[in-house]
Amino acid sequence: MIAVSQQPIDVASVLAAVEGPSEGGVVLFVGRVRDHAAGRTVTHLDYEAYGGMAESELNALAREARASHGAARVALVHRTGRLAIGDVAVAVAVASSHRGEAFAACRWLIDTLKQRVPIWKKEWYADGGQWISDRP
Amino acid sequence: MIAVSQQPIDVASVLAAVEGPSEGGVVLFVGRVRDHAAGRTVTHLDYEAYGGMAESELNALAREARASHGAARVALVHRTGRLAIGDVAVAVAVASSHRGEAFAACRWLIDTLKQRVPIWKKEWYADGGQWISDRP
Amino acid sequence: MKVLLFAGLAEALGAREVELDGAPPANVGELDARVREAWPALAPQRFRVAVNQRYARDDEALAPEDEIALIPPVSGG
Amino acid sequence: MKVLLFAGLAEALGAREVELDGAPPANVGELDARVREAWPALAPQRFRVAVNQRYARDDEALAPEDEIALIPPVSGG
Repeated sequence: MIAVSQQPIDVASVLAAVEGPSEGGVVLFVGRVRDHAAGRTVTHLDYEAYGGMAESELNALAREARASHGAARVALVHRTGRLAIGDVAVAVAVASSHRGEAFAACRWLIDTLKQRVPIWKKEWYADGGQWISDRP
Repeated sequence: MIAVSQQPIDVASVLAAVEGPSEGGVVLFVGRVRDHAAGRTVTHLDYEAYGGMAESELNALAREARASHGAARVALVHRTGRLAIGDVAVAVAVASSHRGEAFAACRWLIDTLKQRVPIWKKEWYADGGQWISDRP
Repeated sequence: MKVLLFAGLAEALGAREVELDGAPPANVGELDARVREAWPALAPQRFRVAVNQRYARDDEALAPEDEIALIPPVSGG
Repeated sequence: MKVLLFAGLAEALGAREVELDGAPPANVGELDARVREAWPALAPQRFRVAVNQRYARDDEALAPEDEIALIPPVSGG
């Protein structure tokens, strides 16, 4: 399961997507919308994606995690559109034979996703909004 | 949510137990029963716990994760009794303000649980079973 | 040549895509310079160029049918 | 004094608890020696002693009402 979607993320199905009889360890990262950022109170967020490219970058990340980071199965889902505080913005699941690899691959995936996948976040406060790309 | 229980583990409720408006990063580890171990085909498992002590050790781990490992909220659930291949044996969830802390605290919790919490696993094969404690 | 815009860049120009007039730029570096010149609001912005949905280097050649996008610093997750 | 057993230790003795006859041992180290002597099947086993559901050191004193358990190497997770 590799997707960029406006639909709410169903974390149980992200986990189910990496299930298998041979991989004992599954690590899941869930990123939720926080009520604060950089010292300001956040009311909600907008996420925008360059859809086709974002999905192709997510697929490239999954391939790299399997080829070089010991991941047996990977699921990556990012939500777009307007999100409320507490909503799940991103979910990353990795199944591996050994838990050390599952932790390392999951960490690598979320770190690299944040550096490379064309998705943008606009934070909204009581007095307006700001694209995080534009934050000095 | 800190528990040792014979009931199937509901991973969604383990995740929900660490939800909060201020912690953006949640890391979950799920340990499932594998179909092989140490080169042998496993048919199923039995888990036994020293119930009261296991729960008090899990509570001590959660306190230590919050005090020393940057965890804001922790959920720890271990199942006991007979488990089939693919069943969830253990789930560890950590919410933290920063994802690095969530990954590190979750990893520390599952590693330390495996060293310290009085729970035992008996693997069953086609030709009999063996407590892992007794494996040379 | 059509150029796709996202996030703060789209807001800066009030458009999700713009048309770069004149002959198509020969490569990515020339495209970068031409869009900054054509739209002064883009001049101070940070962005990378994607060609056919992949990050491209400045020396990568462009064809008229390529899908071009300006990618400001990403902030997913 | 009652002693709780788990996993392979319970299977080795065919019981989930045993009664150590005689005066209660003064401390954990003495208890360890006495149970290995009383049940030869335990003699070669690896285990720690828990007192009142906490891991105990050999020099920890015992009271007759303490809950004693033998803890073989754990294998949860």
